[in-house]
Amino acid sequence: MADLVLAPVRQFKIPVTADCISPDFIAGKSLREIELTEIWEGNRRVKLGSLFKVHGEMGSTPKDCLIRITGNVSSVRGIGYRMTAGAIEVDGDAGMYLGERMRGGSVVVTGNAGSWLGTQMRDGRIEIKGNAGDSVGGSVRGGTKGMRGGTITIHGECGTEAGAWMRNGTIRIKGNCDLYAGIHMKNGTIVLEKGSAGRVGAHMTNGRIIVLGNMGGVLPSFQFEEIRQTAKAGDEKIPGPFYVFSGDVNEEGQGRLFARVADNSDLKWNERYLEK
Amino acid sequence: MSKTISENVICTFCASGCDDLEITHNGRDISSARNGCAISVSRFTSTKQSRISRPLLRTKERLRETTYLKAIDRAARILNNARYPVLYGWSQTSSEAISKGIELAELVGGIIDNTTTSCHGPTILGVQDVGEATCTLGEVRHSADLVIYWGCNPIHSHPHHTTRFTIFSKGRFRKTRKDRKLVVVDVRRTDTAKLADRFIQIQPNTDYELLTALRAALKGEEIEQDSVAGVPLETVEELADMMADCEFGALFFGLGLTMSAGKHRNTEAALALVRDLNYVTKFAIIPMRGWFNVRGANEVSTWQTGYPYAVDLTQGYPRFNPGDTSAIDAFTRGEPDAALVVASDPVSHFPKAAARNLLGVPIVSVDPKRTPTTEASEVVIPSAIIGIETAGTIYRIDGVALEARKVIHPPPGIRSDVEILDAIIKRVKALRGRR
Amino acid sequence: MSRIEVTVISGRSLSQARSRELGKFSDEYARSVAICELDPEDMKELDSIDGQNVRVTTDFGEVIVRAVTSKQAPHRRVAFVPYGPWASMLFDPATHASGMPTLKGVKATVEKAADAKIATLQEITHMKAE
Amino acid sequence: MPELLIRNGRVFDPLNGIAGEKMDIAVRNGRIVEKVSGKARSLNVSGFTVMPGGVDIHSHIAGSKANGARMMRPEDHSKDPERKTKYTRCGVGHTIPSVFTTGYRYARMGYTTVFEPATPPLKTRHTHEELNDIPIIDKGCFTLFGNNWFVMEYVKQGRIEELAAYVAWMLEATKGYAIKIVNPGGIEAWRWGRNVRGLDDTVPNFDVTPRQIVQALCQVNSLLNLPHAVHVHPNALAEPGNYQTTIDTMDCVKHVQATNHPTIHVTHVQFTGRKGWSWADVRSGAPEIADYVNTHDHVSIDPGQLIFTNVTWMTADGPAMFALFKLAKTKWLNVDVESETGAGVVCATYKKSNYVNAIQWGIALELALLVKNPWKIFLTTDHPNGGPFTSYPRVISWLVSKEARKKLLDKINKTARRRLDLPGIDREYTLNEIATITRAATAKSLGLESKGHLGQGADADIAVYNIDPSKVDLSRDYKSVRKAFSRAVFTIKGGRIVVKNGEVVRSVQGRTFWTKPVVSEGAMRAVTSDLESKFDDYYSVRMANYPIHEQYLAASEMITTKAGV
Repeated sequence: MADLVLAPVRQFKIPVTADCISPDFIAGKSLREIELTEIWEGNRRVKLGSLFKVHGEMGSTPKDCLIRITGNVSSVRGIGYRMTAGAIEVDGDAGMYLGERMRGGSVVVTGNAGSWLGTQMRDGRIEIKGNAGDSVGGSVRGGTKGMRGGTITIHGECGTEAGAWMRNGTIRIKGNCDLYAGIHMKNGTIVLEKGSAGRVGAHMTNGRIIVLGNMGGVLPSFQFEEIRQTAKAGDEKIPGPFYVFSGDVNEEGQGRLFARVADNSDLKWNERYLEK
Repeated sequence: MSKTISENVICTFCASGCDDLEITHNGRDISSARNGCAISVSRFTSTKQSRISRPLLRTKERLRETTYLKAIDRAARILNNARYPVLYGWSQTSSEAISKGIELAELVGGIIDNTTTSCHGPTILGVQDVGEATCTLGEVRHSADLVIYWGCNPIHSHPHHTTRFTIFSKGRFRKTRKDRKLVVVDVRRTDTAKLADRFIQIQPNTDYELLTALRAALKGEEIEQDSVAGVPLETVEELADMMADCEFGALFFGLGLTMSAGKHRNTEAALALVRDLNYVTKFAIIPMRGWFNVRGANEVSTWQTGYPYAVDLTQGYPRFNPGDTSAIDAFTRGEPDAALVVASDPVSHFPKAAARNLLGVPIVSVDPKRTPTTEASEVVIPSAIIGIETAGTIYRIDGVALEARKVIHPPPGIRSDVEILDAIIKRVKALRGRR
Repeated sequence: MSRIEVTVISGRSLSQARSRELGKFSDEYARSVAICELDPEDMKELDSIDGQNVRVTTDFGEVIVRAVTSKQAPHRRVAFVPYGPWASMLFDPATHASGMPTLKGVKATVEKAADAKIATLQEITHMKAE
Repeated sequence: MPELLIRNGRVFDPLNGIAGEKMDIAVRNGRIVEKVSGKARSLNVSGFTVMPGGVDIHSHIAGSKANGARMMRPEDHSKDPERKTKYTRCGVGHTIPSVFTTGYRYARMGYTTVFEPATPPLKTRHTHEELNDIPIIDKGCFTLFGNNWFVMEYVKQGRIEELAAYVAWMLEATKGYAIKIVNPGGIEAWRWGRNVRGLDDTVPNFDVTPRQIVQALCQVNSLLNLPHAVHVHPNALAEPGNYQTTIDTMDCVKHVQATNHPTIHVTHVQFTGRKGWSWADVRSGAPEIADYVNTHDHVSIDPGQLIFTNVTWMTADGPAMFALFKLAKTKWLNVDVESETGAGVVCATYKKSNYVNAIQWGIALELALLVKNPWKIFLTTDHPNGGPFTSYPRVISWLVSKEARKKLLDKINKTARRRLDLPGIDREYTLNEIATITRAATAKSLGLESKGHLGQGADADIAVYNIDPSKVDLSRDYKSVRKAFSRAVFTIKGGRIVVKNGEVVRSVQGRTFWTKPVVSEGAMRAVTSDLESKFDDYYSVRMANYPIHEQYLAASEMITTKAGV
């Protein structure tokens, strides 16, 4: 795999929109062509080469391309837009809309990622070593089509509405997760390894959310079903036991919430509904 | 000069659109204002307080008086040179001025955001997910036998709301207070709550849970918790029954939903509840919009750009995504490099982190009166007061457009927002070498 | 007790709106906005009296305002600060992808600060600029 | 303004009986004239088709419900952005474009006049704000009357002359162009979550029937000599079996004394031309309706052609919209307007595989092909209900080409295909007929004397399309027809070239047409005092603040009529 290295020449203050930073765009191009590609810095068109030092080489097809970004690009938006193959590595923080509409390949960020990570993603793999913002794997405003496939892993904390309108795929969050994980979820799997601020699965119609920490309570529109010993996340069997809830009944939903018994003593009252 | 009484004057404070004011004046000064609420009277009789009499320019750290020509030139240069300017405010000016603002934002390539962003922006985001079953205020007056105020306190914020449109109004099918029930849901026993037939006090940040429970109760689903939001389950079910059993219900809600935990999801839940209620009865929901033309800012922005607020025009076409393209987020991240503020005071009202970054960029402000924002500006351009000193279109809470009128003359030499913005647009075009 | 834990909310009040029309720099405005309305029971618990200054502190900032016994009570453990420059020192700028900062429902402590001075508007602007 | 000479085009001007003749069109001061001086700018359009600018009689482009829909649907816009250019402002498409984009996209198709067909009177100031902002095209709006309290009370009391004076007052107050009726009485019933079932159901609390409302307003139309027919969206919209209500609605006004034009225009008949008892056996009622139209001269219709795409439904018919929302389960906007009317908006997608959608598509085409006289049926998609107005070129291709229809017929739901008459219909429109249903007949129906033709004195609104009628076989080359109507070679508005090769090269301010029926002073005085006594009881706005002043219109074009009251 051929490496293309992009090194930001300075810390950007004004947002940069650079959805050309993707293996699909750079494949088969020369360094010169990359440098001359126009991107937006605020309301001005600038050459990519004026904001990034560009070196290395390109593969001839997207799957042969690795883009390495060395430095903080937290103001750069749209990296990996619609990418179908290949890899992007960000050594630092990445900006909003990372991996939007991604269809394949992988994106790895050593720092944090902004909001709308993996919006409408269809396939591929995103891994964030730090924290992520709001609406991970979500939809565009007003739309109902969230992530449809692939996997997103967040090692740090995550903002609100992770997996909003999600239709398939897997999101795994290792740190704390803010409100509304899996809101309007239609299918797929979300695993919250630490815990959540609550309102998990609001409006969900299907899919499953597994919470290994404290879930932050359960909404009144979910009904307690049973206690299960394990929860399935893809091929993996996660040991419990878990309180299992179904809902959101307000949406005639068939979704499932799994809250690990050990971390959710505040949900113990549900045990009164267990058949003796 | 002789005294004149102007009748049917439209109030430009809140968005209730009271249009029955009687203003006594001599063409320059207002001596009294009748029929309005206490705020309205204060507004109409205090036009001369705190006014800015001349354009101001900052030189050597101090604001000094200048001419409109020089102020507009400086304003145009600041905006023209900016790479990520934010044009903010717009809820206390006319639709005609907002229209000019959008033209200017498109011209210089900026973000144009109105104060909806920190008032009922989350309501609009909720509407974008579920829609909205609503009506004009007169419909509530004629038909509603159940009125709910949720997270709002109209006795303070919209003082004539109850008398003109709800419990104390006289409509075709509901004549008196006895014909209507009032329910208030709030975290405090507000002055509005004191009028209620039923007051439901909830814990802060739990509106979402209660709304969700009401939807479930309405669907006949069993709720397994004993209490929700600090409210006993029986009360929740009773309230759900009350809502389902009325002939025409009206739910008014305020910033209690939009500003607390959940924000646009709270409003989404309220909108969904009212939508669901229409399967069993007739129900409408109306957000209690604040400023007299904040709705107009949404309307104009929407018909011109497709989006109601937080519109990013930096790349030559409209983009909308609050959280990214909204003023407070942009300033909190420290991205903008200039600001135009029209008829608003963000230095006072933005949270500290956003205000700090706003104070770090050159600000052009257009306002009739002195505020912390004008004090911190590079350029201050004084303007006439809409609906008192200059005419213009404004939109009521429910989207009814009214033509606010000119009652008295502005102070000598003071121009309208439309004239000022138009002059800035012309100047920017000239700087760009275009006609 | 000299300090209590509350949830602070901001909002509109009639006197805030009226005094605003007189001008942001008017004494009336400061008098009606640089306040914190507390439930009578909370006032007692805080051992504060009407008109005494208190310090309100959140994760996001702090501000000195005048304690006022609420006329819209009960609201135990809920403190009301009218919208305005003083309130804006206290709230969370995070909008959670909504554009709207959290201006209601933030955890805070209220403590007696009878001798502390309420900042003027100019001082608030300076504090914000820091 | 420079003079223009448009030379050597093939001209289609049905109102003047010109069908494809090679001739020159001369333009001076925004009007068509007999000849121009030697200094005139000359455009050689040899090998192209020349028509009057398009006139759209029914397209929801402005006002509170269009804007409500825009506000509700950011996902509809984000996929179709329009960048600013040297000549144009930026904006968004798609099903409910922003106003600048609306004007540009119409102009690019050679359309120069468009009417917004339903404005709630109380919110019409908003409608005019948007109309003012729509560039290039001329426009107007139809004021809603079918559920208005004053109307229903005058009807109940049988006071037709007072009703006429009231309608005159309202048209002037709202700067409206024509009388619009939507689901007469049904929206008042919707106040209580109900609807009326048909023409003879009583409106709750008002003791009148839809039939009485329609008849009375048609009489008023005649008394006021209004330029257009009463524009009607009948009861029972979208319900299976509603074709009979539609025919009954037309039939109930056949005896109303006509002026020089039809009494009633029934709109978007695709939504109200359904046979059958349930959704599963919905059939086309087009043959019956076409038969009625073919044998009666007091009616005209438009089909509201369905396009298989994502759409936004919007109508004043609140109860119908709620019924459809319950099927679509998407987003639903409802706005009831006090004492007057309502509005509903729902997002939807039409699918070829869906039986009902396929039948709807067929109904509209059957209507267009079975109504023999092209002066009685006009091209619409009931934008954005059947599809966005930008689909007109596609509809034209279906009308001129059986092959184009067949290609799509092969892809639609099989049961629907079997049950439609459409596969057996051979008719193909000529270019002259297309010119009729898209401009000449609509202008005539609207009573716009200076529109829809290229005779002397007409407004110089001209569209030039890349079709050579002497060479092209419309039926076979339907794709090039579609392309040609999508992007006019030239669009000339008021004598100025605004579009060149499908791109906007200049923006101008269009005019707003409205009607002022001149009624006797006595009648106006009587109705004004009646209004004054009730206004504060009926409205939350003062009577003094209700009327829209003429200065409010960016470019006002008043049409006065001499009323018989």
